[in-house]
Amino acid sequence: MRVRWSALFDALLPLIATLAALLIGAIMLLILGANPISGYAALFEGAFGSMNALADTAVKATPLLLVGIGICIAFRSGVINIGGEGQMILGALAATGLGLAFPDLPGIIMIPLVLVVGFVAGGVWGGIPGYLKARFNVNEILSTIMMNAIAVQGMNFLLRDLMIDKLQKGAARIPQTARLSTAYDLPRLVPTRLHLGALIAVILAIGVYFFLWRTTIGYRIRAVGLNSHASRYAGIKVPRYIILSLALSGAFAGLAGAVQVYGVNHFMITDGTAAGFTGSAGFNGIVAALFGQLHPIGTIPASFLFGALLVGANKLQRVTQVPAALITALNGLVVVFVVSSEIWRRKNARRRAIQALEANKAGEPQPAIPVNPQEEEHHVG
Amino acid sequence: MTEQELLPSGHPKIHHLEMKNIVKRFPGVLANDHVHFDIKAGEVHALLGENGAGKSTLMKQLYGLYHPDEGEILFDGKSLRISSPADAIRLGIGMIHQHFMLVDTLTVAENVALGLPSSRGMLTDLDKVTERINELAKLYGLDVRTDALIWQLSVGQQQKVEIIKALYRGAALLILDEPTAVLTPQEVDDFFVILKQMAAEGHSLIFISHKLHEVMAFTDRVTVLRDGKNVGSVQTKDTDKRQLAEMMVGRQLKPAKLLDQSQIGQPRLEIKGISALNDFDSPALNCIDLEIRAGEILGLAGVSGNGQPELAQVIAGLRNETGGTILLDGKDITKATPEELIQIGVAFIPEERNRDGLIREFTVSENIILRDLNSGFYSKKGFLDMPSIAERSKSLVAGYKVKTPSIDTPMKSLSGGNAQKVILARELSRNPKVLIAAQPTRGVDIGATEYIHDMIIQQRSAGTATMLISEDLDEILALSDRIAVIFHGEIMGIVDRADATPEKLGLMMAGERIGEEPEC
Amino acid sequence: MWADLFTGSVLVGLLSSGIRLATPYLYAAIGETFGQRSGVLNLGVDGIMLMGAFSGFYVVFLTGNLWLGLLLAIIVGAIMGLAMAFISVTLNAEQGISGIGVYLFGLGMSDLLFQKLVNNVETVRGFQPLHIPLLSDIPVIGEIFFQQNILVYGAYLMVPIAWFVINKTTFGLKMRAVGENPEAADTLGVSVAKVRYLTVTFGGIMSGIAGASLSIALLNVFQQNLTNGLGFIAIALVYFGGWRPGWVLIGSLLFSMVNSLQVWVQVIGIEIPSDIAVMMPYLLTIVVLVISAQRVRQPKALSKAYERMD
Amino acid sequence: GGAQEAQTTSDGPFKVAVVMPSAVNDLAFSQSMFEALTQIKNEMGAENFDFVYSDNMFVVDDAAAAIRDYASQGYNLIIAHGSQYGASLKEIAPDFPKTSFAWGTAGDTFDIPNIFAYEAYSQEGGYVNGVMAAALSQSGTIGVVGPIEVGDAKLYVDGFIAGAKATKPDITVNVNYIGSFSDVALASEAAQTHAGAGADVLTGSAQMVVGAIGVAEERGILWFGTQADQSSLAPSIVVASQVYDWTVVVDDMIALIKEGTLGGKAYVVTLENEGLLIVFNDGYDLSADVKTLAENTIAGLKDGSIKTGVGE
Ligand SMILES: Nc1ncnc2c1ncn2[C@@H]1O[C@H](COP(=O)(O)OP(=O)(O)OP(=O)(O)O)[C@@H](O)[C@H]1O
Ligand SMILES: Nc1ncnc2c1ncn2[C@@H]1O[C@H](COP(=O)(O)OP(=O)(O)OP(=O)(O)O)[C@@H](O)[C@H]1O
Ligand SMILES: [Mg+2]
Ligand SMILES: [Mg+2]
Repeated sequence: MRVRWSALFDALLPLIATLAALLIGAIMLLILGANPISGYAALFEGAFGSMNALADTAVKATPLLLVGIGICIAFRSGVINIGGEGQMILGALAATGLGLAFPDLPGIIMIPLVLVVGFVAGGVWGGIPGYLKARFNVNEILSTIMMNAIAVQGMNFLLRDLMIDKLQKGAARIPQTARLSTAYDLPRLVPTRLHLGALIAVILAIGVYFFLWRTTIGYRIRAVGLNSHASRYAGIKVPRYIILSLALSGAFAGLAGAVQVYGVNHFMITDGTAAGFTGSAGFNGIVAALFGQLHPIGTIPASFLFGALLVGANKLQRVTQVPAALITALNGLVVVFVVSSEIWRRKNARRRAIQALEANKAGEPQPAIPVNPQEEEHHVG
Repeated sequence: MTEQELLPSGHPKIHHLEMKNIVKRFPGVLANDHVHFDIKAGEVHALLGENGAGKSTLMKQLYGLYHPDEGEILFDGKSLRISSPADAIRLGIGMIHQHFMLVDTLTVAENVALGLPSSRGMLTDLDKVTERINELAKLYGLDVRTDALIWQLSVGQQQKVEIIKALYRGAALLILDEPTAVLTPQEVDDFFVILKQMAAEGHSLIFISHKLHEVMAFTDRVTVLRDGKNVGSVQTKDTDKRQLAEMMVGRQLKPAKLLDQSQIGQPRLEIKGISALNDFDSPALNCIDLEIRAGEILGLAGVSGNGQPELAQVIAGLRNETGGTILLDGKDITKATPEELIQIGVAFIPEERNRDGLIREFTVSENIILRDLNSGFYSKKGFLDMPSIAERSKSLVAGYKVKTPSIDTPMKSLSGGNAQKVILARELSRNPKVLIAAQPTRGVDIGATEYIHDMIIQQRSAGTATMLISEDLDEILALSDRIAVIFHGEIMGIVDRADATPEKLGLMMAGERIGEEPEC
Repeated sequence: MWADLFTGSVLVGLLSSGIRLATPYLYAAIGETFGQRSGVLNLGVDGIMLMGAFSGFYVVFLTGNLWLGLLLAIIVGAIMGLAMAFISVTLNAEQGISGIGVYLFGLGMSDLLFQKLVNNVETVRGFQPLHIPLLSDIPVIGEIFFQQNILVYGAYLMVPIAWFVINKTTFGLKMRAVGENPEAADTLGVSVAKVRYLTVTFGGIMSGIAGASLSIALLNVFQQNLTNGLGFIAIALVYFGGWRPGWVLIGSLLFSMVNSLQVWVQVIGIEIPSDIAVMMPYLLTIVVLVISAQRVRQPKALSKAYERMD
Repeated sequence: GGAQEAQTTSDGPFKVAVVMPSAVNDLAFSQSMFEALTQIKNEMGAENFDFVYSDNMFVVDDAAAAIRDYASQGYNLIIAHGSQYGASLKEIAPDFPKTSFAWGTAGDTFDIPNIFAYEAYSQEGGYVNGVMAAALSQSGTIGVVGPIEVGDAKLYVDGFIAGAKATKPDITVNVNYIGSFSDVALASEAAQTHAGAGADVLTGSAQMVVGAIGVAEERGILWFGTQADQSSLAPSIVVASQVYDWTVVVDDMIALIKEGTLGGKAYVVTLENEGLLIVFNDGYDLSADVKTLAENTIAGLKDGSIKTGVGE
């Protein structure tokens, strides 16, 4: 019985941690002379308050989820991919380029096509660090950080030059493409902003779960991440799988970029930063993945909640009129609190296993819960 | 502890240390169940038990790495809490750990100096440390290069570093958790001389080993654990190997059977002039010529660090040869990839089980399929075939008597013996043409050892050509049809078991060549 | 056109601005090197830099006292470093993510404080270039090396110090051991937590100084997201340097000089799209690493929390 | 989306919501709008005019959500102060026919009746600054620090070059785009480089130029600002700044909206309509002849006798 409670506690832990962080946020709000109650009411309403709110949350969560499941793959093979920003951009550029080049094909043909192209482009951009790591032992944290910056400049160049909307009125040349053909807009699921991309993301998350735990390639990826020596002994070509997993990781980010363009923006524009386009989904996707225990299925609710936080926080800003900077700081607090709370989950798992042992003192050992989930989950770099 | 009785190492004597009613629970395991243990100054006390019996756990609590859930630890009658190794060290307790506690990227000297106060205060005094190490090394005949990086050393040499670490620090009570598993007979003897001397000086020594003859050789008292409980405690002089063995496994052991050589057949594995480099590109193998016939076990004896792992890796396709060829049933397999070799039927039990042989975080069944994904047994068109994986894992776990809660238990919760059985099950179930078994019973308890030997012999009868690489001469002599000895990467000669004696082999292992020089 | 790049003034410019630009990278990267050598990956550098930059700036803005400003930057950096240590060492939280959290917090908090306490973009009088009597007047050399402000020199001074601490002191030995095999260090009575707390806090202090070097020495102004991701580049440079201060220095200089080179390329009017020029330092860092094909293994315990399996 | 009807209340204050891409205190683009609204509020009084804002809305779909949200709350005018918001407005505005929307800087109302557009001919101020810069430069070299080679910044820079060349055809204008609106450090390094290349007058656009201004002051190089009055940053060397005064635009919008015209008009702020102002820094004593030169240029641009040759 007691065991059940602590299991429930586990499930709620991230929420509890989030609330703790918001509590500190409340104090900051008070200091800024805003009313925390109405503020958080607004946050909740903004995230869940209506069909539209829920839809916006889901839309926000979509790129997080797509990037996140890619992150799961990378982490499982023992590499950390912080190039999500650049990979999203590449995916978006390629998909947009294609959409602009062929403006009047039927959507039924073009939509799948642009998504695939985005997927591939992101895959290439992610595969390069993979190749550099496998072939030249270039650390992927370094190369992905650098390649994010390169991607941004590439985007700026294309959007102000080759891909710019020539027909825009006015004196100032805005670095933006023309609006993509409405025929290519991702279909809306319900009469809200919720688009097909969200559904695709969820399906892919489930797919990636099967990929990692039910296919030979997935098995090899996990093996490589946990023990490269044993993997070689098993006849696995380790470098190949490192490249593959980084490429896949990048591919999902690339898809996220394409989905963002065809599902939400319907054109591309740059303010000179990556975040201007990605909304930092390339980073936040990592957070979502870890909130989801680096498990594709766990990443689904994790992304949704993180998306809710982002959407709701903006609403909070509008209602309380505090500077948006507070929201950024608040997100930081939430992230820190949630990762930190993991320790109690682990302590619980341990206690439960030992209680279970007490329960039936048969002597024959029970299944040993991994003492330290991190051990299993984070083989980074 | 009274001041006047300082040991040469400068630590006060520990007249009587007592562990009372120690209970230690781990997730899923009751590792220590009201265990009693005690030791007096000058005593050498053996702690025996099968893999997973709870020996290391008990000692880790004495050393402050784990903390008892129940029970107390008494120093000369007064109860003390040991909350960390730092405490233990302060109390004059030292420990040689079962799994090397060495920092690969540091030099031998740095590993020894780590954590010790320096004569130069904030600055390291490695030159002084090096001097002192060399003194110790000379004194005890432990030769190691103090400026070598740990990862460059063989397991045997690493074990010596662990010993030096312990001696350098000195301790009133020294815990030795399987310190001899990777040492050669000669080295073991030298080591025992040291230990006897320490005991004579009044140090207390706790000695864990799976090798009963060692226990008989120089301990005063033996305490046996089984499934975390005391089985009993006896004076060494009043007991014998068989009794101890049976206390450990809790049943009669059958006598080792003799082998008839009738079924030995055609040459199966032919190794011709193989040479290779080691991990840091210096020559490890020079022109190895070996031939193993179907149904034959060839023992490869030798002191650790003379090229055994490299040879095994070359055969298994994990290391490129710089010259020579390998034939299997006449077919050239020199350039075959590990994948292909598995298909062709070359089985390999690697020396470093936990690093190379299995993935500790994977479940038992995931480890069973590790090398057979392409066999078609476990997958259909790239998808894992979960039912047949489960089914086959279950039957193998049962068939090879692997003691595990379930096939979904993480490998790391299995003890070494059982882990080894999983590897065995995976490799032998393929009934391979060739079996390369490197140190198959290192650190594995008697029960499991006996079982593993049976399996290897069965495989022999099935016509497998086996290369048994071992530093344990008893094992070599017990199983091999012929015995080759390797030294500095060259074969010193090959003898039939009939006319092989420990002395003869010992000489060859020390570099005496009986065969002719290799011609390449 | 390209020929114009090889005129004296350009080369002098390249060197002097390369040396100047490298300053914040050096502080941050050296600090991060300590943390990573002991096994802690702190991705929060940029956030800590921002907090350091603002607090330093604010003190100078109020009091005009530069050293007081630097001191506060150090204190704030230390506090945030301590926080990161607490999260990653005591709470054993996943390091990469905690770092991102710390980054976001610093990014938002520094901007929030700025808007509430200062509100308008203001300039302050920061550390001025030292005039070292004779040296500064040496024609070219003087201009390149001896007309920088004290924080610039401080950054370069840190390199040999860091090298010495890591390789020659008992603490350095502990640090290397803890980052490679914490369990082994633990069994020898070395407190893994203590070592990591020290290195990560030191890393925070260095990030704080790095931030201050921008806001009260090089730019003398504060603005939302003043660092603009500079802290992440610093982390990349730690990998570039293979956790060795000397190589971190080389990486920082390379990156900065190429960055200043691309500015020159544009300024002297070489026909190349500005965006493409801006890519140069990022591209080159990778290329150089590929060519030099270093085989440095990262600290084995990097980004792995250590807890006894008790 | 489901179109909510918003009651535009004729009684009560006139309510404006503004969404901005950067911080309200960026001393550049966002701040210029923020100050305009603050000024209007002071003129009309809080009881007649009120406004709320969301800053740092650089993520387009966050901004879209904000705009939609403000619209559904019945604000009279919603200003999307950033050219990246156009596409969102095009989608949202039709859902709220009773609400008026404005965006800039851009010239396109998409022929939607409740969308205003506004842009600035910043090339004009650039031209005037260029004229003065050329007149003041002794070395014959001028440096320009730009963010990304687009939009408002590019207009200003091109105007600046035109003005300089018009005054001294043989003058060298070194232009450097640093690829970012926020990299203050690189901006300052760019300024150092210009100085190294012999420039004795500098200008630049966007919020990161604060870094460049610092260098200019340190090196005693003259500076020309734009988007906001930058004199306070370096009183000794800032000669003049082009300032955007959006009140001209917003006041007119308010008037039209009160008459019931909710959009359809594209505004341009120019020197002529005094939405663009050249603010001289009285901290710096500008020689009389250069000042008259500048004033003549302004007059010329106003009456059209001088053309910048940029944009249009
Ligand atoms: N850190 C741990 N976490 C969980 N279970 C553990 C841990 N350490 C040991 N155990 C369990 O406790 C039991 C005793 O382990 P212990 O290491 O004491 O065995 P042992 O007698 O040393 O075996 P061996 O001879 O293989 O060294 C084993 O079943 C093991 O699974
Ligand atoms: N993380 C863990 N979880 C559960 N049990 C563990 C863990 N780590 C070690 N053990 C148990 O502790 C005991 C000792 O662990 P160890 O790694 O020494 O295996 P081992 O079998 O003793 O190795 P060896 O074969 O060298 O003796 C083993 O029985 C193992 O099952
Ligand atoms: Mg043990
Ligand atoms: Mg063992």
